[in-house]
Amino acid sequence: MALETSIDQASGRVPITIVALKGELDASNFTELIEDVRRLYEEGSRDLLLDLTDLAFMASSGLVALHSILRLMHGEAPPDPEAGWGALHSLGLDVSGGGTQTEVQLCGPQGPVERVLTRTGLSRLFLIHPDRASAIAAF
Amino acid sequence: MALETSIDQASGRVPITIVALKGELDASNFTELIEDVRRLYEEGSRDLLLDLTDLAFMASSGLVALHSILRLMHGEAPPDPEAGWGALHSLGLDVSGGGTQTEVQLCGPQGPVERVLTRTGLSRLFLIHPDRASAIAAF
Amino acid sequence: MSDSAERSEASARTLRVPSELGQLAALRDFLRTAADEAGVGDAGAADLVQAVDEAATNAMIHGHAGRPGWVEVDVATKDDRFVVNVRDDAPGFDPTTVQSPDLSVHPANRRPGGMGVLLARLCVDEMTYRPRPGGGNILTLVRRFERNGKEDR
Amino acid sequence: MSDSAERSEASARTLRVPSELGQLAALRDFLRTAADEAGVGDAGAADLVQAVDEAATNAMIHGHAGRPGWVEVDVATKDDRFVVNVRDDAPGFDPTTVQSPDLSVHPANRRPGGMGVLLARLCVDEMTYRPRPGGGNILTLVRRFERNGKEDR
Ligand SMILES: Nc1ncnc2c1ncn2[C@@H]1O[C@H](COP(=O)(O)OP(=O)(O)O)[C@@H](O)[C@H]1O
Ligand SMILES: Nc1ncnc2c1ncn2[C@@H]1O[C@H](COP(=O)(O)OP(=O)(O)O)[C@@H](O)[C@H]1O
Repeated sequence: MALETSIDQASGRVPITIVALKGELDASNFTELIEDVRRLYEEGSRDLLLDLTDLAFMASSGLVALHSILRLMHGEAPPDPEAGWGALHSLGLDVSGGGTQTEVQLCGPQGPVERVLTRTGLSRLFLIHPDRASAIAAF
Repeated sequence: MALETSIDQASGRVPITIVALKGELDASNFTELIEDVRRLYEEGSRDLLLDLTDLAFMASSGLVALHSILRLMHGEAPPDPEAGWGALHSLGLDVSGGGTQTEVQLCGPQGPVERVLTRTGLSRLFLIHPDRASAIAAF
Repeated sequence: MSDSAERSEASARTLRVPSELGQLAALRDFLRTAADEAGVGDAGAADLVQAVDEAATNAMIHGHAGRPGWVEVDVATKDDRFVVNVRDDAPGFDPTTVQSPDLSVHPANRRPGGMGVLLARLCVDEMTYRPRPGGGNILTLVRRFERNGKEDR
Repeated sequence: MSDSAERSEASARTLRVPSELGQLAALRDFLRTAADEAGVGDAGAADLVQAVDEAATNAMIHGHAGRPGWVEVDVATKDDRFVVNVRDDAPGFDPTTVQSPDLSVHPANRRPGGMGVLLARLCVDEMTYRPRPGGGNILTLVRRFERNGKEDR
């Protein structure tokens, strides 16, 4: 099962770019996802919803992709995949107030993907909605 | 994918027992199919339709099962699976007139299963119908 | 040849199963997935699955004959050739020496069985045998296919 | 122990793939099928798939690091334990010595990455390492499960 990415637009209070992932996100394809989002940012997308409903598997490299996507959507220098994961730095987000960023939000994670987000604490970086409709309403 | 067998009754000009096979018929399960048919014969079935529509794979051991089923339905001593395939003898059917027996008929074989029947010449032992309805009409 | 054979044994995608008939389904799934990935096409994939199933079944039933052992299948694509090696650690036996049943005889007058090697042969373009260095058998099955526009990567 | 390890290497159901990230999907499929057959349950199967994917990915990325090589996974069920060995021929590395990231630090203040070994560990009940006789590594992952009424045959 490879990874398929499909891109939609929706309008909440802001224009939302929806990236729906289908299949398995692993070390063989996570950089493609980063590149897709880099392109979307360059084309003007500023608010991103990752729809994980049909994502059957996410490796820890998928978490690196989420981290990188967050950086990209905050206008930080896009990480260079050639330089390896070690080249990525921690996010310059201010989390002292306990608030969560809203530029990148997630929806629909199924059991296995949700457990990965929870076990690694990455879920704390994102607002996670049960489905696409409630996510769009939240932007 | 294991083998699932489901049994139905239908009435054409004679009462027909329909054995529908789903999954894969191979060396690990072909004797179960023979035993199912042995039991049906002992319970009084005399005309048998094997519905192969959902059979995705048939190994050469499946051909041995077809051979054995034909023997059983002609009231010949049921072969003893313990004695191995070598213990089965050729069928005592009279094929000199070119006629085909009608007690066991087949329907619905898909590409792979049909090719097995054709390549080995076993298709000559059976009337093979495209679907269940036309098979029932032919009994 | 032994050198390249051993290199392929080391690094091609390979599934090894214990010699139990209940493992045949896993071998078939493995072949189906690999043939699909290679773009062999539905009929070609089904034929490869059939040939490998027959070879593996014979290794288990006639080769190991109830004794413990393993059967191993590796796959590789070389240009327009899908190449499968079926290896086992059973006593040496060359199936290409098996005499084919006479298909001109009506099946009602044939003994059942004896169709496996023939079927395997009919399902592939090449079937070659060699003993496995260290003991056992290697049966190589090749099926040609059209690389219909699939990218070479 | 080396004896029983080598026997298991010989006869358990085993998938070997070349060290290429594109082969990870085949390893996951293999695990999923085997765990389903064993009746491990959906969540247990998903966790085993996750753990094996992380271990195999590390062997490929950090172990072989672009050099040719192979990764091999074998599976067995022993009572209520589903046991997976992940073997490779990469330079020796014991992942059980890797220090876990501090999960109390907010992820915004952590570096990305460094989650693979931790995730694998969290997904199984036991993780043990030993060097592979002849070179390489063997990581053994065990997940317990309830044999809910499945027949012992
Ligand atoms: N791997 C093997 N080891 C030993 N004998 C074999 C092997 N494969 C085939 N044979 C012999 O060849 C015969 C024909 O095999 P096959 O065409 O597959 O038909 P079947 O297995 O139904 O008898 C077998 O009956 C057996 O005697
Ligand atoms: N098989 C291996 N061979 C060599 N080094 C490894 C191996 N597995 C893990 N490591 C080392 O341990 C570190 C942590 O691994 P991991 O938790 O999987 O995170 P990541 O791979 O994202 O860095 C790696 O960065 C690497 O330095």
